[in-house]
Amino acid sequence: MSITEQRPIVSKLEKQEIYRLLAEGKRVDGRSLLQYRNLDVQLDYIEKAEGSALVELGNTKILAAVKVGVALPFADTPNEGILIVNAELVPLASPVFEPGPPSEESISLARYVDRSIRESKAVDLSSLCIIPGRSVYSLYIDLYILDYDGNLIDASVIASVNALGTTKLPKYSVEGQNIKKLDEYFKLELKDLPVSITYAFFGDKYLVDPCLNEEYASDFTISMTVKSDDRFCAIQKNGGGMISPRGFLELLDKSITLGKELRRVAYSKIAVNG
Amino acid sequence: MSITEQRPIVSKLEKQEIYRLLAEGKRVDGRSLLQYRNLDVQLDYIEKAEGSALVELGNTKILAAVKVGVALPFADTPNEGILIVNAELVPLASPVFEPGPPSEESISLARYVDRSIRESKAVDLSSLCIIPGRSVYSLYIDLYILDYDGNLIDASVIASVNALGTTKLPKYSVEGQNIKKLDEYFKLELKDLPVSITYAFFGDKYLVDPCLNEEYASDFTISMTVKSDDRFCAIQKNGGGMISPRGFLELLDKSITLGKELRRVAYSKIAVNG
Amino acid sequence: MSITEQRPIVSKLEKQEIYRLLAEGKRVDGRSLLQYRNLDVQLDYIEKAEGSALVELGNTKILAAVKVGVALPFADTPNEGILIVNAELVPLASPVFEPGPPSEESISLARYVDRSIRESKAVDLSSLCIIPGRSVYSLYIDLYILDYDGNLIDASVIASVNALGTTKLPKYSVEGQNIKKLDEYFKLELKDLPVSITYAFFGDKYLVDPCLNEEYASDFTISMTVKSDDRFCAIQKNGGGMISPRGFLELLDKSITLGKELRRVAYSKIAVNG
Amino acid sequence: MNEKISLFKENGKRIDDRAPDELRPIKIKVGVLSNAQGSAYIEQGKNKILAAVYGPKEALPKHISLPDRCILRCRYHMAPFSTPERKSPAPSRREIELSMIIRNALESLVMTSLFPRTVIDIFIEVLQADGGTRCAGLTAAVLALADAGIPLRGLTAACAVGKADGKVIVDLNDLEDKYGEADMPIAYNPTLDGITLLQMDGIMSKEEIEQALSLAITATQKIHKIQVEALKDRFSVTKREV
Amino acid sequence: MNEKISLFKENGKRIDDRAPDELRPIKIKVGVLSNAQGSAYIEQGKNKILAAVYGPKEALPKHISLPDRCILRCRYHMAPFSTPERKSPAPSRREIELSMIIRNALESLVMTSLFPRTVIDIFIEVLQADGGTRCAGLTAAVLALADAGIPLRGLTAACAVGKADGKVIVDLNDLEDKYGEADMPIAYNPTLDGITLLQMDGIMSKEEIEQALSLAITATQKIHKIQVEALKDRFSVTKREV
Amino acid sequence: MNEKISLFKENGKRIDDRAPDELRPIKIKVGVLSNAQGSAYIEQGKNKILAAVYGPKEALPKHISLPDRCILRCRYHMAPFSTPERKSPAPSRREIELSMIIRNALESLVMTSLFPRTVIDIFIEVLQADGGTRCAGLTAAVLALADAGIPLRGLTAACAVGKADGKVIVDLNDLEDKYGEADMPIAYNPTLDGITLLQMDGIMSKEEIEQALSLAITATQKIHKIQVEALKDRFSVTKREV
Repeated sequence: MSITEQRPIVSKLEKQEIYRLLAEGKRVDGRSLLQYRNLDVQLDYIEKAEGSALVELGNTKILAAVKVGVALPFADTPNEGILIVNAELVPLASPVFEPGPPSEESISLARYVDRSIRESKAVDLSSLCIIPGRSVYSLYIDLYILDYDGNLIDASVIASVNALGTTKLPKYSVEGQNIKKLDEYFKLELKDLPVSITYAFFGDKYLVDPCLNEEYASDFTISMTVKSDDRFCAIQKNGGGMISPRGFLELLDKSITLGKELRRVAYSKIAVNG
Repeated sequence: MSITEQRPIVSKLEKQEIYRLLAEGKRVDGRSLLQYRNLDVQLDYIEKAEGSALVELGNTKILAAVKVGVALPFADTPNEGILIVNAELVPLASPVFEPGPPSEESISLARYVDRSIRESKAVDLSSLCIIPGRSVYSLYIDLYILDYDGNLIDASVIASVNALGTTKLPKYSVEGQNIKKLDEYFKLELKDLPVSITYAFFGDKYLVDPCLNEEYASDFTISMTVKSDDRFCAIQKNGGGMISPRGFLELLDKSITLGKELRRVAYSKIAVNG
Repeated sequence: MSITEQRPIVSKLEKQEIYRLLAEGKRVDGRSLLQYRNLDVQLDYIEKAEGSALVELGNTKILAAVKVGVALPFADTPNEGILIVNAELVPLASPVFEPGPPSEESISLARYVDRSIRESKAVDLSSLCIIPGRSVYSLYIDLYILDYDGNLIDASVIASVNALGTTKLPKYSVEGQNIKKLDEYFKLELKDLPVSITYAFFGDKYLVDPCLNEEYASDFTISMTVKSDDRFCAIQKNGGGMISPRGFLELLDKSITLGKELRRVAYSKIAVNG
Repeated sequence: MNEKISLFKENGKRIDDRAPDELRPIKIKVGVLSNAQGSAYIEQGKNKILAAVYGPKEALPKHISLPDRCILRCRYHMAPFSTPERKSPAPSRREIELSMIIRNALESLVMTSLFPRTVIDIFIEVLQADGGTRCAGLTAAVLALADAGIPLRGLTAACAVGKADGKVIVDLNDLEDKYGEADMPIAYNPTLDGITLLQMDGIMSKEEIEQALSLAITATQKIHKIQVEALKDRFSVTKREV
Repeated sequence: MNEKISLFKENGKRIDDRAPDELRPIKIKVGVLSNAQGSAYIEQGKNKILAAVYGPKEALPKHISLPDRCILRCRYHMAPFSTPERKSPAPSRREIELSMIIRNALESLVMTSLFPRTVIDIFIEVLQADGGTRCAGLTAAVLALADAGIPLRGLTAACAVGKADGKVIVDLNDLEDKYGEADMPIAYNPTLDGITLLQMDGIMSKEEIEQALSLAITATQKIHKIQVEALKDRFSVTKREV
Repeated sequence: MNEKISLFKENGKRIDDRAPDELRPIKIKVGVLSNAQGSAYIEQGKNKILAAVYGPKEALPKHISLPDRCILRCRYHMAPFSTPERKSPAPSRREIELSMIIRNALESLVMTSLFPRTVIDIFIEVLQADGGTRCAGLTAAVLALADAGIPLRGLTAACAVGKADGKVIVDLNDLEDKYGEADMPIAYNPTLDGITLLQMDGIMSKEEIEQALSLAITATQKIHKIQVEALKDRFSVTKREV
């Protein structure tokens, strides 16, 4: 059962302040409406994982790591590698995260990131086949939210793509139906650099990259993932409220522009091929 | 832990009324004591399942569907197909059904239906073997309670048998130890048409096919499944209270008589062989 | 989440009495500080298990049974049998045990017993290989706590080792990569007879083999498992409080002495080889 | 996945003979269950979906309640036999996400402030799935709410739009969902001119999204009319019964 | 399953040398655990079963309590080592059903209205299983209740009857349960002439059921006597201890 | 397991070039998270571990609270990517045991009687594991408690000692843990001269345990100094910020 969430109360004063500033095109932390917070990316944070990145977007801090394995392919895609995204909202990150099985928030976050990567074809899954129908690479992307100050979606997409961009896969030699792990590695090629742009709405006003208080005070958010070719590969409205069709269409152009900019900043440390 | 159930309170007045009428051999909905409610059977309700039936017994509405698969047989029955019965008391059917893992009621219901089908040998499991010890058909009967107005057991047996009676199985060709699905189907043969007769007891009085209020007001129920040859293949007393040995024996003849009648009405739409 | 336990309140009077007696070197049940309760061992209590023992240590009653199976070995130990220890604190043993998944107490108990057996090499796992990398014996030791009056650890180690000492394994003949169960059995050889000695601490005083009230009244316990050659193979402090390094070292000699004695009493009914 | 399957015929029709902007046949019936306060049944193509509403009722345990409005609980669930392969009845990650997405779409529709400290339960059971189940389920759930007499801000209808074989299409069936290029489920409230549910996966350009959105609005307006008819039927039946 | 195994010897005796109407050896001891308010241990054939009772005690959380009587909680559980193959300790569907069936049989036995708002916990642990565990477990649970000093409407004893190789038999062992034609567990209270537990699976005609029921009543009356003896033993031991 | 791997080089150094009594490089930072009341990060060898503290706060539901002191809740958890093979995020039996063992070590450190009826939550997340994680995690958790301003009876530092290739060593790395003869994690509070956590597995003689304990006390005293420095750094940073 999905149940109406009980948001921590943002003090009336704080909320009023957010709205008052918004009316003037300003924000509590001094940013402009369409400005992202400071972004810091640290690659290969977990040396023992095949790929990893620690991303800080303001005070939001997310660690993404990629574990590579070998698995049986799914029956309907015998020639494709397996990609799984999992997100853990660990309780040390926030008083609202609780230990236990994945919450609907963490499931929805993981599934959005999964779609952003899978649909953008950032990873060419057909290049991850070792023996068709029998042995393929499996990439497990684990997102670990370490500090929570809003906009998990955009930060998670950035962390995941950076982690993939650092991923090295072991080579295998094939002998008949058996494979043997070699002591050589190859770099995973990224075919696209998707970025997600998240808007928080307050009545008919909106801003990007909401911090936690802005998220709590907002009516709803809309996230859009843009590919390198300016096409879209994932969109999701989260939370109640409604948006007019015209209001929605307006975001498409904005997202293309903001996406270009964010992509440049977010992926400056990883190379792209393909 | 099984825990004393908290039955929704049937108003004192309603309960008194049930007892008062019972003393006169009457019931709240005008039926006689040994009369079933109106029964409606709709076959092949779920076109995408291999077999299905929607059964309405008064306001009780149950959908049974059969999914056919191929599985490894159990180690101790290498030549037999697999039959599994599952019952879902979905929360849209009643305010007393809750989402979550199967309750003891749903488990007990599924197990009673399983016994009724398995012990009556309505399905010849040995005819469902493709390669002994390796590949057998698996029949998954899912019972979906959609509207709950008492007597789930009898309605579930009827729904399951009707669903089985409409079931078509894909043919497989065997090549050595491998099988290949063909584009041909064959009809599952039913070897018996078991029906369950459920009695609700009020002191030393009883009636059949209790509606929900009668069920709540009663001391306990007894269900008996009768085969086409008038022998019994499943019996179960549900709920507290006690019955005298003589009182119990009295039910056997009644069940044989009622069973004949119900079988005729319940299975008029499916053919029987064997 | 591990959470500060809510110990049943030992009445103030009882606690005072335990401390008062302790100051005089005495105990509530008349034992001396380093004296174990009466120990009774009954072998082969569960005829249908491959090995079993019922142990009573005062009012603490524990049944250990060994089930033998054949399994795939773990990938990193292809030539070794599998040993698994599980402990059930069944609710009939105590009002503080609840039905449900294993509690941290039962997990910690099972893991301590596992370490005591595994590290002492009482069972030579490499003798339990049938076909390397393919078929090995699996020994499942289930500990069933039937009555709970303190010191589960020592009683569980004694019950497990006795159960192993009675264990008979079916022989298998190997034909290529397949095995066939024969109607012959062989006795599991024990290579060591580990015993655990548990101390309960009250300030700087301590006693061995605490009964339940002593356990509840104590600050913490320390358990030490001693091998037949007087070396240690498992130690664990349980509960809050702290012990001085000197206080801890003092226990080592005591455990060696007490261990010899307890080993003699505890394992008098099973033979040892190797 | 995404192997080359042609989703359009030579005559420009889709595999089930529809035009790109053509809805599948829709059949809706309101008030189909006896225990639920409100209920509705929808068939859209081969989709068969039931929705039921219980409440408003006291929210228990109390700590889940809100002092100023009622809360919603929503479960979107697929029957084990609703899909080609039998589905475990335990909720999948997808079902958990869709339960949330549908609840979100209903939050602004229900006049929640009329019923403080209460809860409304919304159950959607997919009996047979044929693409677009979250949208058809939402369309039915809105009617179940109306049937339960819960005050709503208009009616919301939902429909997926998307892209297949390079063409923008409406109301994707199972195959178009699986083998097409994009799927964009949308819920739209014509009374308030508001989109309450919006997801997209697959690849679409800005222009394609604009075109798809326009198709979606037309489609949901059509479904909205069918919703109104179904409510009228329910109402007239009640009258007849009285 | 049901492969042809002969369950009768040439001399008309069953595979364990019993006559068709002969019980297995039964050993019962009451008051075997130190922590439980009441307890009993039963051996019937190779069955080894413990039962324990805690309560009546305050029912928590309060919403499970009843204002006019005490509620029962019952767990029938099999030890992992009780069966030929190791059984997972998590409760199986069978154990969940039997916990309910046994609780149902005890509901009318306990004078529940004496203890409103309380709960009585009944735990049955099957240490070794040899056919007929639900009946032997219930026989022991009744004694554990008596041992706990809980007022009962008489004693209930339970025993399975059934059919093997075409003959109606009493107190089925493991093999007769597995390879026989029918199994009918029955609990009977001779004081009240009432059947409190009754299940059947397998195939029996009306006449066979009549015959089996008659065997069951005789058998449970015998077990009832053993129950009474076991209670007396417990009582006299207590006296001796005093 | 325990196959012959040499853990010492010919020059008497360990495989990572340390002397038997030499700690791995340790880096500690206090106050690294923005939401937690207190937090700390530790690197010890390749271990990377975060600890965070929330509370004291009201203990809910009330029945878990204690009238005379605060209770502790502790979760030791390993990230799925922290180990060579991906680990399921569900807590393993090992993690459940270590959560308890670490909580036990903190019970006597926190002045719990100052905060009756409250709860303090302690979270330890192992981001990368390299042997000795429970000790390093505890070392960090103590600092997170101090960072949260919770009154403590001194600081506790923890370190494993053990035996490899017949030699007693300190601060075992992953390989020494896996292929060595014994592992003995110890937490020691030098202020109170008290051991608060002590486990051992593997085989050691009495003399070896004595020697190992002596190494552990020296090691934890060194770590204690690093803890104090880290707290000073945190304090001076705060001052600078003010």
